[in-house]
Amino acid sequence: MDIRVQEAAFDPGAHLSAFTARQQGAGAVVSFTGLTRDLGGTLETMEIEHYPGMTEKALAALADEARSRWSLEDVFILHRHGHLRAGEPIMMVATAALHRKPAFEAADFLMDYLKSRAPFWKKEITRDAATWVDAKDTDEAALSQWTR
Amino acid sequence: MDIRVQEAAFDPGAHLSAFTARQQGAGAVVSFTGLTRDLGGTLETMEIEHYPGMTEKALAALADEARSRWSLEDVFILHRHGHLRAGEPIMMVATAALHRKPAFEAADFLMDYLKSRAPFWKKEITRDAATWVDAKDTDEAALSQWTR
Amino acid sequence: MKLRLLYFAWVRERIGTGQEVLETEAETPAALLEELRARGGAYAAAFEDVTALRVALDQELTSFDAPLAGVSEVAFFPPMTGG
Amino acid sequence: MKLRLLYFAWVRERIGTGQEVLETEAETPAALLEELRARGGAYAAAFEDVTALRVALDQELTSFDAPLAGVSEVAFFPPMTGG
Repeated sequence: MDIRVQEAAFDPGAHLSAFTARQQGAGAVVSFTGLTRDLGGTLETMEIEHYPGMTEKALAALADEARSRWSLEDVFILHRHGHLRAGEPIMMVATAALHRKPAFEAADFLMDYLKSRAPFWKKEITRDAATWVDAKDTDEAALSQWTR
Repeated sequence: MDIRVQEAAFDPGAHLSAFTARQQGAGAVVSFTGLTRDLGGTLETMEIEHYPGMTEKALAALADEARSRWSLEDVFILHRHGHLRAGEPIMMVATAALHRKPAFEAADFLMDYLKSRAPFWKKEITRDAATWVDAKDTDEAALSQWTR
Repeated sequence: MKLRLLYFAWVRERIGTGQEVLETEAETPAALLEELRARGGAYAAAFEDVTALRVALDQELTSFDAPLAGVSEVAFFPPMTGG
Repeated sequence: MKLRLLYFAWVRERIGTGQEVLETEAETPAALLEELRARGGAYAAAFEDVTALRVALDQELTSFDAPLAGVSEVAFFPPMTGG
Protein backbone atom coordinates (compact mmCIF):
# COMPACT_ATOMS: atom_id res chain seq x y z
CA MET A 1 0.00 0.00 0.00
CA ASP A 2 1.44 3.32 -1.06
CA ILE A 3 -0.24 6.68 -0.41
CA ARG A 4 1.20 10.01 -1.43
CA VAL A 5 0.05 13.59 -1.04
CA GLN A 6 2.41 15.88 -2.88
CA GLU A 7 2.82 19.24 -4.51
CA ALA A 8 5.17 18.03 -7.23
CA ALA A 9 4.02 17.04 -10.72
CA PHE A 10 4.14 13.32 -11.45
CA ASP A 11 4.25 10.93 -14.38
CA PRO A 12 1.34 8.44 -14.23
CA GLY A 13 3.26 5.96 -16.37
CA ALA A 14 6.28 5.88 -14.07
CA HIS A 15 4.00 5.02 -11.16
CA LEU A 16 2.08 2.40 -13.14
CA SER A 17 5.33 0.73 -14.17
CA ALA A 18 6.64 0.63 -10.61
CA PHE A 19 3.30 -0.56 -9.25
CA THR A 20 3.00 -3.31 -11.87
CA ALA A 21 6.60 -4.43 -11.46
CA ARG A 22 6.25 -4.94 -7.73
CA GLN A 23 3.24 -7.29 -8.02
CA GLN A 24 3.92 -10.96 -7.30
CA GLY A 25 0.66 -12.80 -7.76
CA ALA A 26 -1.66 -10.24 -9.30
CA GLY A 27 -3.20 -10.91 -12.70
CA ALA A 28 -4.94 -7.55 -13.05
CA VAL A 29 -3.84 -3.95 -12.53
CA VAL A 30 -6.29 -1.06 -13.00
CA SER A 31 -5.25 2.58 -12.89
CA PHE A 32 -7.18 5.82 -12.94
CA THR A 33 -5.54 9.15 -13.71
CA GLY A 34 -7.37 12.44 -13.30
CA LEU A 35 -6.31 15.38 -15.48
CA THR A 36 -7.12 19.07 -15.15
CA ARG A 37 -9.50 19.88 -17.96
CA ASP A 38 -9.61 23.19 -19.69
CA LEU A 39 -13.05 23.17 -21.26
CA GLY A 40 -13.21 26.80 -22.27
CA GLY A 41 -9.55 27.15 -23.13
CA THR A 42 -9.19 29.84 -20.48
CA LEU A 43 -7.94 27.88 -17.46
CA GLU A 44 -4.54 29.14 -16.40
CA THR A 45 -4.00 27.21 -13.22
CA MET A 46 -5.90 24.99 -10.85
CA GLU A 47 -5.27 25.46 -7.18
CA ILE A 48 -5.87 22.51 -4.92
CA GLU A 49 -6.19 23.17 -1.21
CA HIS A 50 -6.17 20.31 1.24
CA TYR A 51 -6.26 19.62 4.98
CA PRO A 52 -2.77 18.43 5.95
CA GLY A 53 -2.98 15.63 8.46
CA MET A 54 -6.59 14.74 7.73
CA THR A 55 -5.83 14.14 4.04
CA GLU A 56 -3.30 11.39 4.71
CA LYS A 57 -5.57 9.76 7.31
CA ALA A 58 -8.60 9.91 5.03
CA LEU A 59 -6.70 8.34 2.12
CA ALA A 60 -5.26 5.57 4.30
CA ALA A 61 -8.73 4.83 5.73
CA LEU A 62 -10.12 4.75 2.18
CA ALA A 63 -7.45 2.31 1.01
CA ASP A 64 -8.16 0.12 4.05
CA GLU A 65 -11.86 0.17 3.31
CA ALA A 66 -11.21 -0.92 -0.29
CA ARG A 67 -9.02 -3.77 0.94
CA SER A 68 -11.72 -4.90 3.35
CA ARG A 69 -14.33 -4.97 0.57
CA TRP A 70 -12.30 -6.63 -2.18
CA SER A 71 -9.49 -9.12 -2.25
CA LEU A 72 -6.69 -6.82 -3.40
CA GLU A 73 -3.00 -7.45 -3.74
CA ASP A 74 -2.07 -3.78 -3.59
CA VAL A 75 -3.40 -0.21 -3.63
CA PHE A 76 -1.73 3.03 -4.73
CA ILE A 77 -3.11 6.53 -4.25
CA LEU A 78 -1.40 9.78 -5.20
CA HIS A 79 -3.05 13.22 -4.99
CA ARG A 80 -1.47 16.56 -5.70
CA HIS A 81 -2.13 19.88 -4.02
CA GLY A 82 -0.96 23.40 -4.75
CA HIS A 83 -0.81 24.96 -8.22
CA LEU A 84 -1.41 22.84 -11.30
CA ARG A 85 -1.40 23.82 -14.95
CA ALA A 86 -4.20 22.84 -17.36
CA GLY A 87 -3.74 19.32 -18.72
CA GLU A 88 -1.52 18.16 -15.87
CA PRO A 89 -2.31 14.99 -13.96
CA ILE A 90 -4.02 15.82 -10.65
CA MET A 91 -4.18 12.42 -9.05
CA MET A 92 -3.96 8.71 -9.65
CA VAL A 93 -5.12 5.48 -8.09
CA ALA A 94 -4.05 1.95 -8.96
CA THR A 95 -5.33 -1.40 -7.73
CA ALA A 96 -3.92 -4.89 -8.18
CA ALA A 97 -5.89 -8.11 -7.77
CA LEU A 98 -5.89 -11.71 -8.94
CA HIS A 99 -8.82 -11.06 -11.26
CA ARG A 100 -10.05 -8.08 -13.20
CA LYS A 101 -13.44 -7.45 -11.58
CA PRO A 102 -12.19 -6.64 -8.06
CA ALA A 103 -9.42 -4.46 -9.52
CA PHE A 104 -11.97 -2.48 -11.57
CA GLU A 105 -14.53 -2.19 -8.80
CA ALA A 106 -12.03 -1.14 -6.15
CA ALA A 107 -10.54 1.58 -8.40
CA ASP A 108 -14.04 2.86 -9.18
CA PHE A 109 -14.86 2.85 -5.45
CA LEU A 110 -11.67 4.71 -4.55
CA MET A 111 -12.45 7.41 -7.10
CA ASP A 112 -16.03 7.88 -5.93
CA TYR A 113 -14.82 8.40 -2.36
CA LEU A 114 -11.87 10.57 -3.32
CA LYS A 115 -14.23 12.92 -5.15
CA SER A 116 -16.48 13.63 -2.18
CA ARG A 117 -14.88 12.38 1.03
CA ALA A 118 -11.20 13.29 0.90
CA PRO A 119 -10.43 16.85 2.08
CA PHE A 120 -9.40 18.50 -1.20
CA TRP A 121 -10.89 21.64 -2.69
CA LYS A 122 -10.31 22.78 -6.26
CA LYS A 123 -10.19 26.36 -7.44
CA GLU A 124 -10.07 27.22 -11.13
CA ILE A 125 -8.10 30.31 -12.00
CA THR A 126 -8.66 31.97 -15.37
CA ARG A 127 -7.34 35.32 -16.57
CA ASP A 128 -10.39 37.06 -15.14
CA ALA A 129 -11.66 34.97 -12.27
CA ALA A 130 -10.89 32.51 -9.49
CA THR A 131 -13.75 30.11 -8.82
CA TRP A 132 -14.11 27.35 -6.27
CA VAL A 133 -15.34 24.22 -8.04
CA ASP A 134 -18.77 23.18 -6.79
CA ALA A 135 -19.34 19.66 -5.55
CA LYS A 136 -21.57 17.79 -8.00
CA ASP A 137 -24.80 16.04 -7.05
CA THR A 138 -23.79 13.20 -9.38
CA ASP A 139 -20.64 12.64 -7.33
CA GLU A 140 -22.68 12.40 -4.16
CA ALA A 141 -25.12 10.05 -5.89
CA ALA A 142 -22.25 7.84 -7.08
CA LEU A 143 -21.42 7.06 -3.45
CA SER A 144 -24.79 5.48 -2.81
CA GLN A 145 -23.98 2.39 -4.88
CA TRP A 146 -21.28 1.48 -2.36
CA THR A 147 -23.47 1.83 0.73
CA ARG A 148 -23.93 -1.37 2.63
CA MET B 1 -7.29 5.16 -31.48
CA ASP B 2 -4.26 2.93 -31.26
CA ILE B 3 -4.39 -0.87 -31.58
CA ARG B 4 -1.35 -3.11 -31.41
CA VAL B 5 -0.85 -6.86 -31.67
CA GLN B 6 2.76 -7.67 -30.97
CA GLU B 7 5.16 -10.37 -29.87
CA ALA B 8 7.52 -8.01 -28.05
CA ALA B 9 7.35 -7.34 -24.32
CA PHE B 10 6.03 -3.90 -23.36
CA ASP B 11 6.10 -1.48 -20.47
CA PRO B 12 2.53 -0.56 -19.38
CA GLY B 13 3.76 2.68 -17.85
CA ALA B 14 5.42 3.89 -21.04
CA HIS B 15 2.14 3.41 -22.89
CA LEU B 16 0.09 5.07 -20.14
CA SER B 17 2.40 8.09 -20.18
CA ALA B 18 2.18 8.44 -23.95
CA PHE B 19 -1.58 7.92 -23.94
CA THR B 20 -2.13 10.46 -21.16
CA ALA B 21 0.21 13.01 -22.72
CA ARG B 22 -1.61 13.00 -26.03
CA GLN B 23 -5.04 13.78 -24.50
CA GLN B 24 -6.36 17.28 -25.09
CA GLY B 25 -9.72 17.52 -23.37
CA ALA B 26 -9.94 14.35 -21.33
CA GLY B 27 -10.32 14.56 -17.57
CA ALA B 28 -10.15 10.81 -16.92
CA VAL B 29 -7.83 8.05 -18.10
CA VAL B 30 -8.40 4.43 -17.06
CA SER B 31 -5.96 1.63 -17.83
CA PHE B 32 -6.11 -2.12 -17.38
CA THR B 33 -3.00 -4.29 -17.52
CA GLY B 34 -3.19 -8.09 -17.54
CA LEU B 35 -0.25 -10.03 -16.13
CA THR B 36 0.61 -13.72 -16.45
CA ARG B 37 -0.02 -15.26 -13.07
CA ASP B 38 1.98 -18.14 -11.69
CA LEU B 39 -0.34 -19.51 -9.05
CA GLY B 40 1.47 -22.74 -8.35
CA GLY B 41 4.96 -21.36 -8.84
CA THR B 42 5.56 -23.82 -11.66
CA LEU B 43 4.67 -21.78 -14.74
CA GLU B 44 7.65 -21.47 -17.04
CA THR B 45 6.13 -19.78 -20.03
CA MET B 46 2.75 -18.84 -21.39
CA GLU B 47 2.21 -19.29 -25.08
CA ILE B 48 -0.40 -17.11 -26.74
CA GLU B 49 -1.66 -18.17 -30.14
CA HIS B 50 -3.77 -15.82 -32.21
CA TYR B 51 -5.46 -15.56 -35.60
CA PRO B 52 -3.44 -13.04 -37.61
CA GLY B 53 -5.74 -10.84 -39.64
CA MET B 54 -8.86 -11.59 -37.64
CA THR B 55 -7.23 -10.40 -34.41
CA GLU B 56 -6.58 -6.88 -35.70
CA LYS B 57 -10.09 -6.66 -37.19
CA ALA B 58 -11.74 -7.93 -34.01
CA LEU B 59 -9.85 -5.44 -31.81
CA ALA B 60 -10.66 -2.53 -34.13
CA ALA B 61 -14.34 -3.51 -34.18
CA LEU B 62 -14.29 -3.76 -30.38
CA ALA B 63 -12.77 -0.30 -30.00
CA ASP B 64 -15.38 1.08 -32.42
CA GLU B 65 -18.16 -0.54 -30.43
CA ALA B 66 -16.84 1.03 -27.20
CA ARG B 67 -16.73 4.43 -28.88
CA SER B 68 -20.30 4.04 -30.09
CA ARG B 69 -21.52 3.19 -26.57
CA TRP B 70 -19.62 5.80 -24.57
CA SER B 71 -18.38 9.27 -25.27
CA LEU B 72 -14.65 8.56 -25.38
CA GLU B 73 -11.76 10.80 -26.29
CA ASP B 74 -9.42 7.92 -27.06
CA VAL B 75 -8.92 4.14 -26.88
CA PHE B 76 -5.71 2.10 -26.70
CA ILE B 77 -5.47 -1.70 -26.97
CA LEU B 78 -2.28 -3.75 -26.95
CA HIS B 79 -2.18 -7.56 -26.87
CA ARG B 80 0.86 -9.78 -27.04
CA HIS B 81 1.19 -13.18 -28.67
CA GLY B 82 4.00 -15.74 -28.68
CA HIS B 83 6.02 -16.77 -25.63
CA LEU B 84 5.66 -14.88 -22.35
CA ARG B 85 7.35 -15.44 -19.04
CA ALA B 86 5.46 -15.62 -15.74
CA GLY B 87 4.76 -12.16 -14.33
CA GLU B 88 5.07 -10.37 -17.66
CA PRO B 89 2.34 -8.06 -18.91
CA ILE B 90 0.14 -9.83 -21.48
CA MET B 91 -2.06 -7.02 -22.61
CA MET B 92 -3.31 -3.55 -21.82
CA VAL B 93 -6.25 -1.31 -22.59
CA ALA B 94 -6.62 2.39 -21.86
CA THR B 95 -9.59 4.70 -22.27
CA ALA B 96 -9.83 8.48 -22.04
CA ALA B 97 -13.03 10.44 -21.46
CA LEU B 98 -14.21 13.75 -20.06
CA HIS B 99 -15.53 12.06 -16.94
CA ARG B 100 -14.53 9.02 -14.95
CA LYS B 101 -17.63 6.82 -15.33
CA PRO B 102 -17.47 6.36 -19.12
CA ALA B 103 -13.71 5.78 -18.91
CA PHE B 104 -14.21 3.04 -16.28
CA GLU B 105 -17.16 1.40 -18.00
CA ALA B 106 -15.57 1.36 -21.43
CA ALA B 107 -12.35 -0.21 -20.08
CA ASP B 108 -14.39 -2.85 -18.24
CA PHE B 109 -16.39 -3.53 -21.43
CA LEU B 110 -13.23 -3.82 -23.56
CA MET B 111 -11.79 -6.36 -21.12
CA ASP B 112 -14.93 -8.48 -21.00
CA TYR B 113 -14.96 -8.72 -24.79
CA LEU B 114 -11.22 -9.26 -25.13
CA LYS B 115 -11.47 -12.25 -22.80
CA SER B 116 -14.06 -14.14 -24.84
CA ARG B 117 -14.41 -12.60 -28.28
CA ALA B 118 -10.92 -11.77 -29.53
CA PRO B 119 -9.12 -14.71 -31.20
CA PHE B 120 -6.41 -15.43 -28.64
CA TRP B 121 -5.71 -18.78 -27.00
CA LYS B 122 -3.48 -19.22 -23.96
CA LYS B 123 -1.37 -22.27 -23.20
CA GLU B 124 0.41 -22.67 -19.87
CA ILE B 125 3.70 -24.47 -20.01
CA THR B 126 5.17 -25.92 -16.81
CA ARG B 127 8.17 -28.20 -16.44
CA ASP B 128 5.93 -31.24 -16.85
CA ALA B 129 2.95 -30.20 -18.92
CA ALA B 130 1.52 -27.90 -21.56
CA THR B 131 -2.14 -27.08 -20.99
CA TRP B 132 -4.55 -24.99 -23.02
CA VAL B 133 -6.37 -22.60 -20.68
CA ASP B 134 -10.10 -23.31 -20.55
CA ALA B 135 -12.55 -20.52 -21.19
CA LYS B 136 -14.37 -19.62 -17.97
CA ASP B 137 -18.14 -19.59 -17.58
CA THR B 138 -17.76 -16.41 -15.52
CA ASP B 139 -16.13 -14.68 -18.50
CA GLU B 140 -19.03 -15.65 -20.72
CA ALA B 141 -21.48 -14.48 -18.05
CA ALA B 142 -19.67 -11.14 -17.75
CA LEU B 143 -20.60 -10.37 -21.35
CA SER B 144 -24.32 -10.51 -20.63
CA GLN B 145 -24.28 -7.23 -18.73
CA TRP B 146 -23.35 -5.42 -21.94
CA THR B 147 -26.09 -6.98 -24.07
CA ARG B 148 -28.55 -4.49 -25.41
CA MET C 1 -12.91 24.08 26.52
CA LYS C 2 -10.20 25.35 24.21
CA LEU C 3 -10.59 24.42 20.54
CA ARG C 4 -8.42 24.91 17.50
CA LEU C 5 -10.67 25.96 14.60
CA LEU C 6 -9.65 25.42 10.99
CA TYR C 7 -11.29 26.81 7.87
CA PHE C 8 -10.72 25.70 4.30
CA ALA C 9 -11.48 26.85 0.75
CA TRP C 10 -14.13 29.59 0.47
CA VAL C 11 -14.92 29.33 4.19
CA ARG C 12 -11.32 30.33 4.89
CA GLU C 13 -11.46 33.09 2.28
CA ARG C 14 -14.73 34.57 3.56
CA ILE C 15 -13.64 34.53 7.17
CA GLY C 16 -10.21 35.86 6.26
CA THR C 17 -8.15 33.38 8.27
CA GLY C 18 -7.37 29.68 8.11
CA GLN C 19 -7.28 29.07 11.83
CA GLU C 20 -7.94 30.46 15.25
CA VAL C 21 -8.15 29.29 18.84
CA LEU C 22 -11.44 29.60 20.69
CA GLU C 23 -12.60 29.12 24.26
CA THR C 24 -16.15 27.78 24.13
CA GLU C 25 -18.87 25.92 26.02
CA ALA C 26 -20.54 24.68 22.83
CA GLU C 27 -21.43 20.99 22.97
CA THR C 28 -21.80 20.33 19.24
CA PRO C 29 -20.47 21.75 15.97
CA ALA C 30 -23.99 23.11 15.36
CA ALA C 31 -23.88 25.07 18.63
CA LEU C 32 -20.35 26.23 17.84
CA LEU C 33 -21.49 27.48 14.43
CA GLU C 34 -24.32 29.37 16.12
CA GLU C 35 -21.81 31.03 18.43
CA LEU C 36 -19.53 32.00 15.53
CA ARG C 37 -22.45 33.26 13.44
CA ALA C 38 -23.41 35.55 16.31
CA ARG C 39 -20.16 37.44 15.73
CA GLY C 40 -21.85 38.81 12.60
CA GLY C 41 -19.95 40.18 9.60
CA ALA C 42 -17.75 37.69 7.76
CA TYR C 43 -18.68 34.90 10.17
CA ALA C 44 -22.40 35.35 9.67
CA ALA C 45 -21.85 35.37 5.89
CA ALA C 46 -19.55 32.34 5.80
CA PHE C 47 -21.77 30.23 8.03
CA GLU C 48 -25.12 31.41 6.73
CA ASP C 49 -26.07 28.15 5.02
CA VAL C 50 -25.15 25.10 7.06
CA THR C 51 -26.13 22.76 4.19
CA ALA C 52 -23.18 24.20 2.25
CA LEU C 53 -20.79 23.19 5.03
CA ARG C 54 -19.08 20.06 6.28
CA VAL C 55 -17.37 19.51 9.62
CA ALA C 56 -14.49 17.36 10.83
CA LEU C 57 -13.66 16.72 14.48
CA ASP C 58 -10.03 15.81 15.10
CA GLN C 59 -9.67 15.16 11.36
CA GLU C 60 -12.68 12.83 11.05
CA LEU C 61 -15.72 13.82 8.99
CA THR C 62 -18.78 13.86 11.20
CA SER C 63 -22.22 15.39 11.66
CA PHE C 64 -23.12 18.78 13.12
CA ASP C 65 -24.72 17.21 16.17
CA ALA C 66 -21.71 15.08 17.17
CA PRO C 67 -20.39 15.73 20.72
CA LEU C 68 -17.46 18.15 21.02
CA ALA C 69 -16.37 16.67 24.36
CA GLY C 70 -12.70 15.63 24.24
CA VAL C 71 -12.17 17.17 20.81
CA SER C 72 -9.25 19.52 20.22
CA GLU C 73 -9.52 20.38 16.49
CA VAL C 74 -12.66 21.42 14.61
CA ALA C 75 -12.62 22.13 10.88
CA PHE C 76 -15.37 23.76 8.80
CA PHE C 77 -15.24 23.60 5.03
CA PRO C 78 -17.38 23.27 1.88
CA PRO C 79 -18.22 19.89 0.30
CA MET C 80 -14.99 18.35 -0.90
CA THR C 81 -13.99 18.31 -4.56
CA GLY C 82 -11.07 15.91 -4.80
CA GLY C 83 -10.13 13.42 -7.48
CA MET D 1 -16.38 -24.47 -53.78
CA LYS D 2 -12.77 -24.20 -52.66
CA LEU D 3 -12.24 -23.20 -49.01
CA ARG D 4 -9.19 -22.38 -46.97
CA LEU D 5 -9.58 -24.07 -43.58
CA LEU D 6 -7.72 -22.80 -40.52
CA TYR D 7 -7.37 -24.50 -37.15
CA PHE D 8 -6.16 -22.92 -33.91
CA ALA D 9 -5.04 -23.98 -30.42
CA TRP D 10 -5.91 -27.56 -29.47
CA VAL D 11 -7.96 -28.02 -32.65
CA ARG D 12 -4.79 -27.37 -34.63
CA GLU D 13 -2.76 -29.66 -32.38
CA ARG D 14 -5.23 -32.56 -32.56
CA ILE D 15 -5.59 -32.37 -36.31
CA GLY D 16 -1.87 -31.95 -36.76
CA THR D 17 -1.98 -28.99 -39.13
CA GLY D 18 -2.93 -25.32 -38.96
CA GLN D 19 -4.42 -25.07 -42.43
CA GLU D 20 -5.52 -26.92 -45.50
CA VAL D 21 -7.46 -26.29 -48.69
CA LEU D 22 -10.69 -28.21 -49.28
CA GLU D 23 -13.08 -28.62 -52.18
CA THR D 24 -16.55 -29.01 -50.71
CA GLU D 25 -20.27 -28.73 -51.38
CA ALA D 26 -21.11 -28.08 -47.69
CA GLU D 27 -23.55 -25.22 -47.25
CA THR D 28 -22.87 -24.44 -43.60
CA PRO D 29 -19.99 -24.80 -41.10
CA ALA D 30 -22.07 -27.56 -39.41
CA ALA D 31 -22.24 -29.53 -42.67
CA LEU D 32 -18.53 -28.92 -43.25
CA LEU D 33 -17.72 -30.24 -39.77
CA GLU D 34 -19.79 -33.34 -40.51
CA GLU D 35 -17.78 -33.90 -43.68
CA LEU D 36 -14.46 -33.49 -41.83
CA ARG D 37 -15.59 -35.73 -38.99
CA ALA D 38 -16.34 -38.47 -41.52
CA ARG D 39 -12.62 -38.64 -42.27
CA GLY D 40 -12.31 -40.34 -38.87
CA GLY D 41 -9.09 -40.44 -36.83
CA ALA D 42 -7.76 -37.07 -35.67
CA TYR D 43 -10.61 -35.20 -37.38
CA ALA D 44 -13.30 -37.23 -35.65
CA ALA D 45 -11.54 -36.67 -32.33
CA ALA D 46 -10.97 -32.93 -32.78
CA PHE D 47 -14.52 -32.25 -33.93
CA GLU D 48 -16.30 -34.68 -31.65
CA ASP D 49 -17.96 -32.04 -29.45
CA VAL D 50 -19.28 -29.10 -31.42
CA THR D 51 -20.15 -27.19 -28.21
CA ALA D 52 -16.39 -26.98 -27.54
CA LEU D 53 -15.84 -25.26 -30.89
CA ARG D 54 -16.26 -21.82 -32.39
CA VAL D 55 -16.25 -20.87 -36.06
CA ALA D 56 -15.26 -17.76 -38.01
CA LEU D 57 -16.13 -17.17 -41.67
CA ASP D 58 -13.77 -14.77 -43.42
CA GLN D 59 -12.48 -13.69 -40.01
CA GLU D 60 -15.88 -12.93 -38.50
CA LEU D 61 -17.22 -15.00 -35.59
CA THR D 62 -20.49 -16.60 -36.59
CA SER D 63 -22.80 -19.56 -35.95
CA PHE D 64 -22.53 -23.10 -37.28
CA ASP D 65 -25.60 -22.70 -39.45
CA ALA D 66 -24.43 -19.55 -41.25
CA PRO D 67 -24.28 -19.87 -45.07
CA LEU D 68 -20.88 -20.72 -46.58
CA ALA D 69 -21.80 -19.24 -49.96
CA GLY D 70 -19.20 -16.67 -51.05
CA VAL D 71 -16.88 -17.47 -48.14
CA SER D 72 -13.21 -18.21 -48.79
CA GLU D 73 -11.77 -18.75 -45.28
CA VAL D 74 -13.25 -20.91 -42.52
CA ALA D 75 -11.60 -21.18 -39.11
CA PHE D 76 -12.42 -23.68 -36.35
CA PHE D 77 -11.08 -23.13 -32.85
CA PRO D 78 -11.90 -23.51 -29.14
CA PRO D 79 -13.55 -20.74 -27.10
CA MET D 80 -11.17 -17.80 -26.95
CA THR D 81 -9.08 -17.02 -23.89
CA GLY D 82 -7.67 -13.56 -24.47
CA GLY D 83 -7.06 -10.70 -22.07
